Amino acid sequence: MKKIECIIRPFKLDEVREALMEVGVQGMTVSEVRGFGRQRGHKEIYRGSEYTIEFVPKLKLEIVVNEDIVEEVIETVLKVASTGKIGDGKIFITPVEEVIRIRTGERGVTAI
Amino acid sequence: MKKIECIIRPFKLDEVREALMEVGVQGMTVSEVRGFGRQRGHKEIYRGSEYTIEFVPKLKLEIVVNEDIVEEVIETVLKVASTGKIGDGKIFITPVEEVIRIRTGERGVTAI
Amino acid sequence: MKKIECIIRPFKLDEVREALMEVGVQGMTVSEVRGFGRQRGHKEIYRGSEYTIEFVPKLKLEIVVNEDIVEEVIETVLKVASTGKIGDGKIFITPVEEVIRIRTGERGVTAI
Amino acid sequence: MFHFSGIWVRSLVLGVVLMVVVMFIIFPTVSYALDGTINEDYAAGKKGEEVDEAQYVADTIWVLFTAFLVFFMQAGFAMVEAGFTRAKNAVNILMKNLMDFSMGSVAYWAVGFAIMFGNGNGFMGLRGWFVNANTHVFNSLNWTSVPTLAAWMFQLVFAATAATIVSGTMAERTKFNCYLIYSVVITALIYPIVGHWIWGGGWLASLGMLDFAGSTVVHGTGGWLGLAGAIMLGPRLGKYGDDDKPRPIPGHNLPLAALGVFILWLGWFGFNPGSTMAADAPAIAHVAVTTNLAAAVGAIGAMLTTWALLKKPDVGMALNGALAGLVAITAPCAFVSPIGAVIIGALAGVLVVLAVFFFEKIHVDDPVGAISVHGVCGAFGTILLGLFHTEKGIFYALDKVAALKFLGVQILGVVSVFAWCVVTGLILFSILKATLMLRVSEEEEIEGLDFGEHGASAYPDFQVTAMR
Amino acid sequence: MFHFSGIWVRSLVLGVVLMVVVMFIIFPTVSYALDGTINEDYAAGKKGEEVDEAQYVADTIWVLFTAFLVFFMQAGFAMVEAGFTRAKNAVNILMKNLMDFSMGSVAYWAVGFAIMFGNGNGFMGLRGWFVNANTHVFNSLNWTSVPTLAAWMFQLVFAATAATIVSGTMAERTKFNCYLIYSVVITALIYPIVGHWIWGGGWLASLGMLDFAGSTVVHGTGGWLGLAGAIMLGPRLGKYGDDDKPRPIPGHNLPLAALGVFILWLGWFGFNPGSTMAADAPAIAHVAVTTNLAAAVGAIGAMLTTWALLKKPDVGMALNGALAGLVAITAPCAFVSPIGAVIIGALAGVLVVLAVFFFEKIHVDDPVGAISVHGVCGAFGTILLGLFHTEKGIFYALDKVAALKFLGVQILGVVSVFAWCVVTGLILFSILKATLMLRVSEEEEIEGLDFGEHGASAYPDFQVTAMR
Amino acid sequence: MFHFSGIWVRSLVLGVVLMVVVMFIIFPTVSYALDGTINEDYAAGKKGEEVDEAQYVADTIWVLFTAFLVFFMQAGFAMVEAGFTRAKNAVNILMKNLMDFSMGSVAYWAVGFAIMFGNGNGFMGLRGWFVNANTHVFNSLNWTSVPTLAAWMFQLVFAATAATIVSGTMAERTKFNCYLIYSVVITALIYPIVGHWIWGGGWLASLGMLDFAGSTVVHGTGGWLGLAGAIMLGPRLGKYGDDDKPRPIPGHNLPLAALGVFILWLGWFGFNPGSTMAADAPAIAHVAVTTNLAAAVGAIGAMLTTWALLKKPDVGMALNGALAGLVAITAPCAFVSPIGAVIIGALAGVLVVLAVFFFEKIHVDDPVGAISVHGVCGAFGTILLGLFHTEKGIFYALDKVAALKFLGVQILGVVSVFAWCVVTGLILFSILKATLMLRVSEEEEIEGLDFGEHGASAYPDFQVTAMR
Ligand SMILES: Nc1ncnc2c1ncn2[C@@H]1O[C@H](COP(=O)(O)OP(=O)(O)O)[C@@H](O)[C@H]1O
Ligand SMILES: Nc1ncnc2c1ncn2[C@@H]1O[C@H](COP(=O)(O)OP(=O)(O)O)[C@@H](O)[C@H]1O
Ligand SMILES: Nc1ncnc2c1ncn2[C@@H]1O[C@H](COP(=O)(O)OP(=O)(O)O)[C@@H](O)[C@H]1O
Repeated sequence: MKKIECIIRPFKLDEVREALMEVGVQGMTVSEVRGFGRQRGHKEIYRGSEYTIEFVPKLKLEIVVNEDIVEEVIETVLKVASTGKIGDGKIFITPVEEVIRIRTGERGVTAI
Repeated sequence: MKKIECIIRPFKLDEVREALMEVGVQGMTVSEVRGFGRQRGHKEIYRGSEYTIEFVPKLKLEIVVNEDIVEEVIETVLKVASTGKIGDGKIFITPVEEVIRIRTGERGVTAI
Repeated sequence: MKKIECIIRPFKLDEVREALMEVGVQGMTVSEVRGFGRQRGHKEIYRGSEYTIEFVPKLKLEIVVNEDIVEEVIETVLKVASTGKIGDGKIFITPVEEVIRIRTGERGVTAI
Repeated sequence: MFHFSGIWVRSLVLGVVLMVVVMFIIFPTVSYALDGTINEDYAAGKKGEEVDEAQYVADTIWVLFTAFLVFFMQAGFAMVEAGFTRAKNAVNILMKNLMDFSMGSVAYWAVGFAIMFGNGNGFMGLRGWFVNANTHVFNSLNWTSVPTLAAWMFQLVFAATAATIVSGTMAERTKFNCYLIYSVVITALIYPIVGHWIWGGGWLASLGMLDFAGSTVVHGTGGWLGLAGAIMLGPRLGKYGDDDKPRPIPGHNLPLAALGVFILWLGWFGFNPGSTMAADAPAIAHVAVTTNLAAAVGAIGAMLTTWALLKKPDVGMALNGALAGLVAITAPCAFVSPIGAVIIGALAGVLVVLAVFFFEKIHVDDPVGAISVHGVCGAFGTILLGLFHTEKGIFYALDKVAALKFLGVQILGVVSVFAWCVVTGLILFSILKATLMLRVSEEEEIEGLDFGEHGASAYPDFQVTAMR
Repeated sequence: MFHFSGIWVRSLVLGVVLMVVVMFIIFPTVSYALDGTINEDYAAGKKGEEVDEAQYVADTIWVLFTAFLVFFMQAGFAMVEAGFTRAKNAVNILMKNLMDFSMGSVAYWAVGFAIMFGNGNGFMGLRGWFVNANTHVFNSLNWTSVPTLAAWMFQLVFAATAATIVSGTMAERTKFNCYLIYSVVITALIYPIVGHWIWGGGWLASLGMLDFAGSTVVHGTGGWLGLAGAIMLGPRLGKYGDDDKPRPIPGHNLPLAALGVFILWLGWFGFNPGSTMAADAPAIAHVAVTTNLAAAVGAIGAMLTTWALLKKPDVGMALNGALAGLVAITAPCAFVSPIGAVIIGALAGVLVVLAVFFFEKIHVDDPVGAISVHGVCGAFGTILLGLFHTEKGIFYALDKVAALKFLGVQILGVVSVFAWCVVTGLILFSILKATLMLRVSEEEEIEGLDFGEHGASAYPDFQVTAMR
Repeated sequence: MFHFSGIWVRSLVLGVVLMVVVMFIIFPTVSYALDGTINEDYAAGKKGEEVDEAQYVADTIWVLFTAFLVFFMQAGFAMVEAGFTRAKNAVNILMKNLMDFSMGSVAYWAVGFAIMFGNGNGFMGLRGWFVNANTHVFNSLNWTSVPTLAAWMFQLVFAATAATIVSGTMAERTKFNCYLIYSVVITALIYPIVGHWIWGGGWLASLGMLDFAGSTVVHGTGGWLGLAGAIMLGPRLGKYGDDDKPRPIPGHNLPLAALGVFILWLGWFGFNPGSTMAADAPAIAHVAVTTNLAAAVGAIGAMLTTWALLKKPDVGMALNGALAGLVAITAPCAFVSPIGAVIIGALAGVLVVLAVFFFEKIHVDDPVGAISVHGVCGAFGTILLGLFHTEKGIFYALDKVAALKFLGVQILGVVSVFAWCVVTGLILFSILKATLMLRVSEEEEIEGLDFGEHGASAYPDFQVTAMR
């Protein structure tokens, strides 16, 4: 099993979620994060002075899936979350050794 | 070493923390997340119109431990965090290659 | 490729970011978390009663890098984020199997 | 663009037609009976020639101005209570504060004012339903020159204050429908009867009890009804651990709570100086000063008490201390000297801290401290008037026997109102418990009343849209 | 420590010099022409001996006191609108509310008041620019005893209310520079002309139209201009899905919105009772009571309607219901009985819910419901005065033909104002659209107007410093 | 349920007993000495028959009403300061605003009022401790008809304003105990002495200096004391980078700050029109209008300045601009024409932006901009009165020499108050620094004063319970 971590632009969340549901993703966990990368933060004004906010608001999606659909998930996210402008975000694939469903104690793929 | 990621219901936090301390867990890191899964979000009303909130508030616990107590931690969380209703959450086990304590620079199991 | 997760004291963020940029880190993702560890939470007062807040505010930095600079990143964080007092935080190293840039679809090291 | 289901149009048309029909048939009769001649009130001031015209106008301006300040206390209570409770119950608190005033306005217009000030017996008034301003059935208000409707407006905001106090003690676990019912009963019945006893020419008034602006009438009533409610409900989930020790359940927004206290303090400049119900220049100045001094030292007293006990000055208690001083000075404000006000306020500030600890100890869970602030300090202030009244009080009076008697009457008044409120409160809440459960389910309490009762969230954008 | 670039010093010096020069040359002439003799107004009350001195003072106190309450409605609108919109647009809303009052103050001083109350023809006033208080060109205000400047102060806060209503319907997508321009045009021109028709001795006043405190003059104008604006702008991104169904876009802070409604309710005690522009004791008491009752039942009506339709009592709608009751009673408040007020308020409470659904259906996106509250309920209240006026209304009048004629005039007035506002609004917004785009870019709308228009963030510390 | 440790009961009983004993022994003597005859003040108005009764009543209503509005400015300052500072210091700011008013009430009652208005010499008053309303020792207030206690109430809220301004400039790093001490010293001593000079018949009054409502007396004093404080404290951690350039430290809640400014604007309608201390109809109308216009153009001026300099209209500065206009017009409001007010306000709006930059440059860290708003614009308005006074000002006066002399006196007054405040401020803060450190530890500053000073958190539910 793999964990697919996607850093995306916040306003893309609904679209990504809907597209992923269509390829069979059953669950995911989302958190609000701040990103730093090639996309620079922007200048804001506060009581007459400018300052730079280095971090940009992003969402992190954590999706644990079986190996077989990893590629499909990646393709889907790439298609839906991309705008072509700097700052679209990244996808990281990491290994997951075990999944357990708390409610039932089930383990492995059936627990996803 | 392993990282045990638990997605749990927010109001279970204190119980889980206390139970984990008893089995010897020394530390953990918690973040507020939004979950999407079999447990559907609920309908809310705003100025006379209903809408569905797809994501449910959850907490994510990240607990890095030595291999030897992984099973014990899992059992503890299963016992304490389960209510038997859909939405109790998941546990994901992922490998951790190295742990370093920032204060001392110690590495490995002693740094946990 | 590796993911370097650093749990640090919030007010160290700017310093750490600047130091990491100097060693060539191009991006990172930050989230607000609550930590539990040797550093105990503190007592607060609310309408005349004391209570203990068990969790301490921390920041989690996730930095995905190529293997070759992992050590350098660790050293940098150790140097900048350490105050020598309990609660400075941890660094966890975990494996990353693939990185994809959403904007271009690039994969691997060039996508970082 | 106009694809539009007919249901709204139809229901609108139907509604209008129905209304018009009903109006033509029922309305004129009822309306004439109730207030058909109201316009004649315009021709002449209520008291005709007897009263100096300029004074009559000044009195009315003053009473309405202060009534509006007291109305604004609704916002103050809403902010204090929302600030001192959890985010997941904030909508519920706001809704309760909005609706108790709204329902209360109707109830006090239809019934409450008649029971409180209408001619009747020593127990309650029996005339003046729907406040027909032209019937002369409010003899107990003859002492004020202002139009009956101005008096009603001023008294309404007092009634609403009594009702809204209860919402604080019963916060975070009471069903919304029960809340609506009991707040109507309070404004229509329980509070006006107390009011009649003391302000409407009832039996306590006859005995000579004094409560200038309502330490007991308003705040006592609210506080003790809240006590009954808190007892019947039991503490919130998580308030007491397995060790039976109270655990604080922190509110979610202290800046809002502080704003609320400032608004309440402002409102009290209507509450007390307005209770002259006349623009009596030296009196209103005096009352404003005693009110302000008591509030100030109340805040100082509570702050110092927490500083001594907890090693840090606690903001929540300092805020409650200001309110405690205000509540305690409400009965005595016109009768005591500034130095009397300072002493009363300071003691109230200390007392409120002890009272909060006391109620926590005995497992009465009062999320915002309203029982201590309004009940305890209200009683305290009413009784202390027996000591500090600059003519009749024990510390001043030359005839110490009369002074002791006066003190006795004050205590009797406090005890009677306590008994009346706790008993009627327990009965009322028992009925609600038996019929409608009174308290929300455990699940709903965990998830928050905002969702359970209103399907809402106080900060909805932070949940959904912030992610868009 | 004082390494200091000379630019500030130089610009300061330059500014001062410039100012002094300009002053000495231009100022005295202009100033004397405009208000050189103003100080004489101090010597004698505007109306000289004719008016009772005490009454004159009382009237002025009353008008200023109520004007200040109405001023405070600016805070109420700011909180309601900020609360009911998203966090990312909060600074923009606040800035709009601040600036429409600021710009409006200048515009209504220079131009608006003259057009509204200056002597002129049936369509508009033509004298009294810059409100020179010593010229006698405001005949339409002769009925009130207060100094001209007090009248101006009171009327200004009304004009600003009309302007600020529009900011609600056009929230979250309008360019800030366009907002500034159209709010000046509204306060200087569009609103004063409506005001002249009905309050300034214009053609509707001649026909006998009654609008005591401005259900139509103020709220109708604001609401219908907002309608024109919302139509020209189109709905916010994401308001309508592919299925064309409206999707709620929840606001970010209901406690703020509730605070705003309480402030507005308070302000209405200035708005309606102050519109006597005289301390007429029975009248102001009566108006306070009808105003309060209508607000109360408006909230109840809207709450019950949502409870019936959605199974839960909705806080957003209950808040809007209180405002709906207030808007609807604004025209009739002095002319109807309390029971009339209760009926008008209750119906407005129901109506506002239906109206909100209606506008959502027809793709008019009004983030805070201002069109329904101010436009629809304003019209509704103005027309219902034709039924409930206790002398001229159909339900009361003995001469039913005259009553029908009166009702007709009320309807005519509502329709005329609607037409005037929609037409001028569409023209104004079309010009702004053609020249300045009117609406922000899609990208800016997603990112939020706070950043796009002001480079700001409403809660900046939560973003940056909270991480330090 | 009643397992209850006896400590509370015992301490309660003990407290009561102690109190009663103390009362019986000490109280009557002290009390009679201080205010035993106060009640006679009720029989007759302060000035007996000389004054028209109706006017006397109207004056008192007006003074109290405006005093209450000014009191509400405490809420405004609390919201502005809390909004413009970081979440981690919000409780501390709220507590400071609550306690400076509370402590100040006592200090100004015991000492301050006597020093300011009591009979004495040109430097300070020396009679009237504890404001015994029956002694005739306040000759400098003879011009107003209102009861002494009404005058005290009105003057108290002014004193509290001066004190509370300082809390803004010293925010986010001052120890709470030091704050308490210096705010008492300010209200009891430093401010009343300035007040005596200008309003209490002191030396500047004798020279003919005019400051109608306190641009210099109140705002200047607050601002310049704040300057002394900010200098003694040094900038907040992180305010200046290694490059010595100022870095903004954004506040945490702009909607609160905006609400605060609206409340302050409302309060100013008490501050300025109330300073007539009489219901003088044309004067209060005139003052309301000049006040409002100056505020409006102040906001516009500051907005346009930031728009020009930064390419975007900045909300924080626009809010400060409104306050700048209000502060600047406070001295001249009764003496200048509307057009004069517009010019003064507009210049103040520009000036405040430049002043903020200036103080940032010279390393004076003023978190909310209070030195610029209150100090600089207060001085500016006082001096400009020398130009725009419609009788004595240089632009109007026929006798230009007298006008120049008048301008000179204004400048002298401003400079003297500046010197007095900076010198006494530096002494006071030096003593506090030497004895109590004045500033919190670096660690505490990073963690936030809310925790360090009060063990509290402004939004505690978001930290703990939101996780339950
Ligand atoms: N090395 C990295 N490790 C972790 N997160 C990263 C890394 N680089 C980028 N990110 C995340 O991805 C986001 C987008 O990256 P950025 O470089 O701005 O644009 P792009 O991916 O389009 O080149 C960043 O805001 C950050 O959250
Ligand atoms: N595939 C997944 N990847 C990541 N997180 C998941 C996944 N599936 C579920 N979750 C998380 O677990 C939570 C509970 O899952 P859910 O399906 O609702 O209930 P249950 O685990 O009891 O079957 C979700 O809210 C989500 O946060
Ligand atoms: N076993 C663990 N798993 C995950 N996070 C941990 C663990 N132990 C500590 N942490 C994180 O590291 C932070 C610092 O740890 P702590 O024990 O307080 O201090 P130190 O690392 O200096 O010994 C904690 O607040 C928590 O967020």
